[in-house]
Amino acid sequence: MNAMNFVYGFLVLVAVFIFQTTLTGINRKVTARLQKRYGARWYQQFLDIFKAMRKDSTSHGWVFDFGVIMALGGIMATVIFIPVAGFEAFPGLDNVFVISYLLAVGMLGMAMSAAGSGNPWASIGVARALTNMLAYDIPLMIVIFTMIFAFDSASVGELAAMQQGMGVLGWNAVRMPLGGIVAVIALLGMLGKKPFDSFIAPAEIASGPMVEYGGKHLGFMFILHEFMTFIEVSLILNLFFGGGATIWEYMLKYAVLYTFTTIISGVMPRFKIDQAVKYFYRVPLAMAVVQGLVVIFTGLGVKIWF
Amino acid sequence: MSIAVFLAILIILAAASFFVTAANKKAGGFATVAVSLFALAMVLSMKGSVGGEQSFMYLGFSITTVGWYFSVVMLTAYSMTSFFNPFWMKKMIYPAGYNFLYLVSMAGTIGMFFAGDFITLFIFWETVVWSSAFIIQQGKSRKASYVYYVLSAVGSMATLFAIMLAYSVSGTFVIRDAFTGLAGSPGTALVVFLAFILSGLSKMGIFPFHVWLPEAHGSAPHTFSPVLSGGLVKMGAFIAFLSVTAFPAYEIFGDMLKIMGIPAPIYFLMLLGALSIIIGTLMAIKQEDAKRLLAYSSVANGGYILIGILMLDQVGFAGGMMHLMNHALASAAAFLAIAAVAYRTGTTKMSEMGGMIHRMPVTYLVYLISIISMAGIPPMGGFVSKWLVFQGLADKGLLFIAAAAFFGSIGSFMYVFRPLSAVFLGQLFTRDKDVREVGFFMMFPMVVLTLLTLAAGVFPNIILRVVTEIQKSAGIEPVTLARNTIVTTNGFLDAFRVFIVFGFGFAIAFVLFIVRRKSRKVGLMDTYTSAEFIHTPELLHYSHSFYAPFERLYDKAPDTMNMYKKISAGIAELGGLVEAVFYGGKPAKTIFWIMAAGMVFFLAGGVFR
Amino acid sequence: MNSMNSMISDIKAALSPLETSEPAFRQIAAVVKPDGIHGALAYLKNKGFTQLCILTCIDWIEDSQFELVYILFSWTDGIHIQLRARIDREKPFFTTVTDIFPGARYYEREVHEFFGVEFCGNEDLYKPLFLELWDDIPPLRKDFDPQAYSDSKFPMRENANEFLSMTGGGDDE
Amino acid sequence: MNEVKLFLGPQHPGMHGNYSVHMYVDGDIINKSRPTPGFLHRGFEKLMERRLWMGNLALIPRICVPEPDINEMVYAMGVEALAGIDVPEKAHWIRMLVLELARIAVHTMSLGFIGGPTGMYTATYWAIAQRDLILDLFEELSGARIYHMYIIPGGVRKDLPDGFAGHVLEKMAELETKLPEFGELILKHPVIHARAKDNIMLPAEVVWELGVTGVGMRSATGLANDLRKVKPYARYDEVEFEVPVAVYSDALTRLNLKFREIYQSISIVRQVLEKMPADGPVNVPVSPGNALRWTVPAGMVYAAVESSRGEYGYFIVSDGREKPYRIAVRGASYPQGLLGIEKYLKGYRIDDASLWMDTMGVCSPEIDR
Amino acid sequence: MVLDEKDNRSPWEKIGDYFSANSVWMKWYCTGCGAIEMPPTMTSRFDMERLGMGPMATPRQADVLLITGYLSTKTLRRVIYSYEQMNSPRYVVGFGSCTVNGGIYYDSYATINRLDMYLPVDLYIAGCMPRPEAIMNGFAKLIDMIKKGEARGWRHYQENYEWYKKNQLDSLGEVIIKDEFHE
Repeated sequence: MNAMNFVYGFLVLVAVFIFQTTLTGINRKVTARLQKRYGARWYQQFLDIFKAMRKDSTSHGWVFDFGVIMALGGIMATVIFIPVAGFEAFPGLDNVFVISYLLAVGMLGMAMSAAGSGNPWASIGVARALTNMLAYDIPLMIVIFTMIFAFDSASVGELAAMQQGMGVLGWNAVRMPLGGIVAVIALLGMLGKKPFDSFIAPAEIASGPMVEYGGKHLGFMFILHEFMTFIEVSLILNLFFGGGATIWEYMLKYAVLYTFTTIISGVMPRFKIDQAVKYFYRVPLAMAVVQGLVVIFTGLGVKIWF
Repeated sequence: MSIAVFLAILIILAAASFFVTAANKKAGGFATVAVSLFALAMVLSMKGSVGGEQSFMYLGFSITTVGWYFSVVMLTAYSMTSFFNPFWMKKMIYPAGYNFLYLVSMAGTIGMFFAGDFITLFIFWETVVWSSAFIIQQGKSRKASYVYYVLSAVGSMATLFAIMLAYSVSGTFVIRDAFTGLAGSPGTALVVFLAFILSGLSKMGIFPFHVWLPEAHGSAPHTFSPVLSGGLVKMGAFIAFLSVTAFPAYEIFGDMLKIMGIPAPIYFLMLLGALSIIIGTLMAIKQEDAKRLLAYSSVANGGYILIGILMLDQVGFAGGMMHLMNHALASAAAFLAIAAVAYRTGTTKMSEMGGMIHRMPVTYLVYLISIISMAGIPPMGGFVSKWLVFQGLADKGLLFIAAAAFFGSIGSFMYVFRPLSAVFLGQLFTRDKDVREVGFFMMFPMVVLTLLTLAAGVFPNIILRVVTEIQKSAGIEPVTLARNTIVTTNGFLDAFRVFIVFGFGFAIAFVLFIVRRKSRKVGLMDTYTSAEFIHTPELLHYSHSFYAPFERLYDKAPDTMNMYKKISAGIAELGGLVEAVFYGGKPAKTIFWIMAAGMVFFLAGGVFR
Repeated sequence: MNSMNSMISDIKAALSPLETSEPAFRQIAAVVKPDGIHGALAYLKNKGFTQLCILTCIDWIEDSQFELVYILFSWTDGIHIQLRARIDREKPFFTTVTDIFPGARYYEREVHEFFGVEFCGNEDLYKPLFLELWDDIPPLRKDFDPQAYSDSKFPMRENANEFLSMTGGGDDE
Repeated sequence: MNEVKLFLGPQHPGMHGNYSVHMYVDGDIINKSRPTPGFLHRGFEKLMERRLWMGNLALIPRICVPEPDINEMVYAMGVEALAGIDVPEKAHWIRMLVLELARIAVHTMSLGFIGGPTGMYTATYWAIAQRDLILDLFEELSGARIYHMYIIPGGVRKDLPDGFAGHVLEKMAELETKLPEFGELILKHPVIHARAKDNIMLPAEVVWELGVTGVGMRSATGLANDLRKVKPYARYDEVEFEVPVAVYSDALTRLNLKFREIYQSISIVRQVLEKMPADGPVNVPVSPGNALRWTVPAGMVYAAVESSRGEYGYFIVSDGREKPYRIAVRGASYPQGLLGIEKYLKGYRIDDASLWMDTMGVCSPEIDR
Repeated sequence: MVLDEKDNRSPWEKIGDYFSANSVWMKWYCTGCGAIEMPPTMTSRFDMERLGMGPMATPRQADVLLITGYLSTKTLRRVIYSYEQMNSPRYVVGFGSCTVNGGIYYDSYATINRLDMYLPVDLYIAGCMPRPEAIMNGFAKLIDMIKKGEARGWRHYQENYEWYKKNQLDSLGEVIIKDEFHE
């Protein structure tokens, strides 16, 4: 660990921000086309973020500020750990548990700050967000657990590298088809895309945790959202779709996967939070367990594979 | 100093503290601080004499690393909590008795951890149970004490049974010898194993013995709950440790049915651990009282510790042993924080307060860091130990247990966040407008525990080195430690670097935050209310039924306590029936009729033969 | 469906109204004494007039009377009935009909707010409904002049230039 | 505190219109709810007493914003009844045309607005755009998109423009091709079913207790209680249409009913265009002389029409002068919007509050006036 | 504010104004009947998002407060409260004649007559109600004004706070209703 690592880390952050924000802008256009309209400019998301950063803001006490900083800090640290097409700013720290739990720092920070605003809508939103997390994480973690057991590695980068070289057949989403489906459904939940976006439902709880954010706080939330999206999509991409051998392949696959979730979400209303939990614990959980048993006991897809 | 002398001194000091308290309550409280700190210092200094065997009269002691480790955990909880004692004396019914029992139970735990034979173990075990039962009784409800005592008694009886059974086979009370003597008779061994670990399970609050934890923790005096959760529960872990190491469970059950390479009895116990994780998590989510919530979280964390210890391997075992320490630190700190809030507001009901962060910021930070650790989020200690447990599970492919572990881990975000949001964040109630932060003397132990939690997360190898020694003494391969790194088969973890990168991210965010214009401060009530007006902060604080939609999914599920109640009601009913038959009306008449019936039966038998 | 004529004769027989008329297609108007309203409503409800369309009030200031109007509708017959009764304007007290038509509750609150008629038995009557911090006589009374109220409270725009000079919104080059 | 006080509105994305519901919530269950109307209170009933009979035409459409034409119709009907005049035959048919187009527009919009509470924004986008095409027809007819002031006492303002019938038929045909898409997207969507099915119930007893009319009544009681059938006005007795009914009123049923009513309205529009007399006057003066000096004979009359939400009525009192003496407005959503919220919103979850407001058809401007 | 004020913004402010101009979020508040033309403006036919505008749930997040028509006193209290919760720079757009001079409700006892007595209006959009085209046009104008730094109503409000407050209290009695249980 030397200064170069930090420089790389910083560059990763900048690059990820530009890439993901552009992609979000493009996805807003995709959604717009789905809704039969032109939609915003492709760089609209940048404008929104910078505008928010520019505005004055209101603060409800130090924890409101501190939570925001902690959230963005935790999320940015997580981004630095994500291996992108074999590149890691800090090699060897891409353990899947580290990533998924470091992600929770950001969520905790955001939850703390939102609840610190003293707004009941925000608290309800946080309660729903945490419940949502409990819903999607269990099936996903079971599949990831199976994968770690099968490939004897918990390193995201290594797991991604193992899938390369066989083309599509090497992808874990193909080797473990049920797991792949679970992962994509869980990705919808992770990203807070419909139908699993009840924690920000504007018509119910007036955008939930975001309710009191304005100005730079809101800007932070937007940046955080971009980074969080990157982490979550990257995690699924690396673990189930083979990451990317080159950066271009990675970006292309990433864009396709992310746009796919956007399109799905475009034609979905939202579940109530308990319906989301029920859904996750019925279909994807069963699929994940079946997948886990198949892999652990028969080795089909891992040991038995072409 | 020999253990016996040390314990004798402690008992004498405990008696002394009784009289000091009787003279001056506050001084008595400070006496417990002094004595427990002295005990901690003594035990810490004992590290060098590991390996010694001592005996005193019929008591046998052996100084082991594991005993030392457990003692340190226990005494940290005791000594740190004792800082609260002076301030709570006026709220106690029998302050002198409390201080006396507090120190006696402490001495008892030390004696138990260093016990060399079963007799010593059992005596000190009972000392702790009795003294703590009397302390719990000084809290909110008597019932808690009953429940605690009954379940402890179940454990004690089982232990006694196991000891006697082992003695009958192997003819010795020395722990290791008594157990190894069982190797020849697996049937007896299984019974001994299960009976012996039963006391550990009941103490740790593993399902289905978890019912006493919320009762006892929830209603024990606020100053004793941290000890209960941070310390006494870990006695169960000690028993579990003995059951799998001193009792070579893996070897004795080696011929039995194996599930994923784990002998069936142990797998069954692991399943119990997994169940307690799930039940503890689900129950913690729906508690309305902060202390009960933390108590259920102890149930869940007990599950992790049990699973870790039972794995008895390189990684998972280390995780379990380390989690014991981390949970003790975090849980004691969290209970202390709640106690501090209760000290100022007089309640632990979450829906009765809010916004304490604006009055007690240090307490808030203490609670925050302890829950981060409890939820297993980096960079705190709890993360490292849970990571180790997960790695161990992934190594073995224990899918269902892992699923429960994940559930407990994510679920813990939910329940630990709840007091954070309800007690510390949100609207500050009108009643609590003038509350102040607790004084330095109460803040000190909380801050120390917090720093230790942080240190355990950033430099986990300090604790893990001790754990490797324990692993070596237990005869298993120790977890591989590099300078800052923990290496497992599936990958490695450099907690320090994770911490540094986290700090790096935080620094960037912080810089980004302060370069932008300073934000306008507004009051808590100046918040989005759909543009309507409201002036009552109590009505704008969301804290009751926090996870209502989720809770509703399982509120019909059967409750273990109700099950016990039903059983006890059934037994009482049966007793009532017997009583009604024999003692209803005139007993003489009943006896006459029974005899008459017997005669008739006898005669009839004679006739029709 | 009962015919209009039979309905009118029924009403005449049962309610002994002061006056009946047929103001529009399939519509009957009946004026009763104030104390006859409850009986009439109960009777009509039994006859199939299950729906209270509206409860309102007219301020006959020249007669110093309020006229309460209950309009009922029968979905089976397709007939509207106006049931009207006059009460004293100086002592505007009446009894609630929420026991017969629970839906009247908010209509009564409204009439109280706009006319000052008090309906005994309606518990929420004194809570403001549409108006907030109202500081004048009930606004729908005929002697209330909204123009004067508006002029006294809400300033009018005097000329266009003032707006331009004040907010700078007018420079449109 | 076990309860938290939450506000649905006035400034809340879950509330269409300017209306507020104060909710006392435990967890996510509404324990107590209180409607707070009056944010849109403009004192219409007072203002109408101060305007001429003709001048009121500018005021009345603004009472109910989403569906203004019923106001014009009901006002015209009342004044005509008081004045005792007969409307020319063609005016009746044109009025029906306008009313049914308005019904289609408002039902389409309310189908689309289901996207708000449930998060199905695509439906909103599609449906609102579809409704806009009908507003184009209105614009062609009257020159205005929302407030047409087209139906006047004595008839309609002017005859249909040339080629209007063709445009209407075109738009109807297009709408018919689009409607199945909405059906797929909204009414058959499994997640919408999860949200709306067996939820937000409106039992028949409640209908009778509150006096709910319109779709709510028809969906709960199974009776074809539609004023167009029960007490036909204009020439509704001369066209053929069905009134969709149901006996189990959950949110989904009510949506379905609205959806089926759109088809019925399209069929009515077609019949109207077919049966409408080709020529003839479209209006007659209410009273002799300049429209600004109209007087209406003294009398009291209640006029009601079937709006998209139920019975919508005016009680008009004239003392024989140039201005009305008193006009009282019965908003169609008055029963469910006030007493309904107070008594029957409680027990539902905050997730459903917005959907409750939406599918019960609470329209704030007509409650507040 | 003076009409011919020189453009003395710093370059940073100009950049900031560029961002503000191109991303104007409106607050989701239907204050009056003009709100019925907002859905068409927002949705597929007129597609407001092309201008970078979109609805936002709460005042903290929003930039522009649309007063879509007449304001009853009851609503005006909420509007002022909610305007004060917004973060600067914030803009107010008045829709229709009702906000200019009361419109057809000039003699109503419940509605105010001119909005700019109570809140600093940056832009009025004429019409009763303004058509979506007019609204879009008005927004384009607003964007232009923000870009040029002319939409300074919020600053005017800060500077003349006493004057606005006095007007508000004169007409409304009290802005923040003390009686919270008036339901």
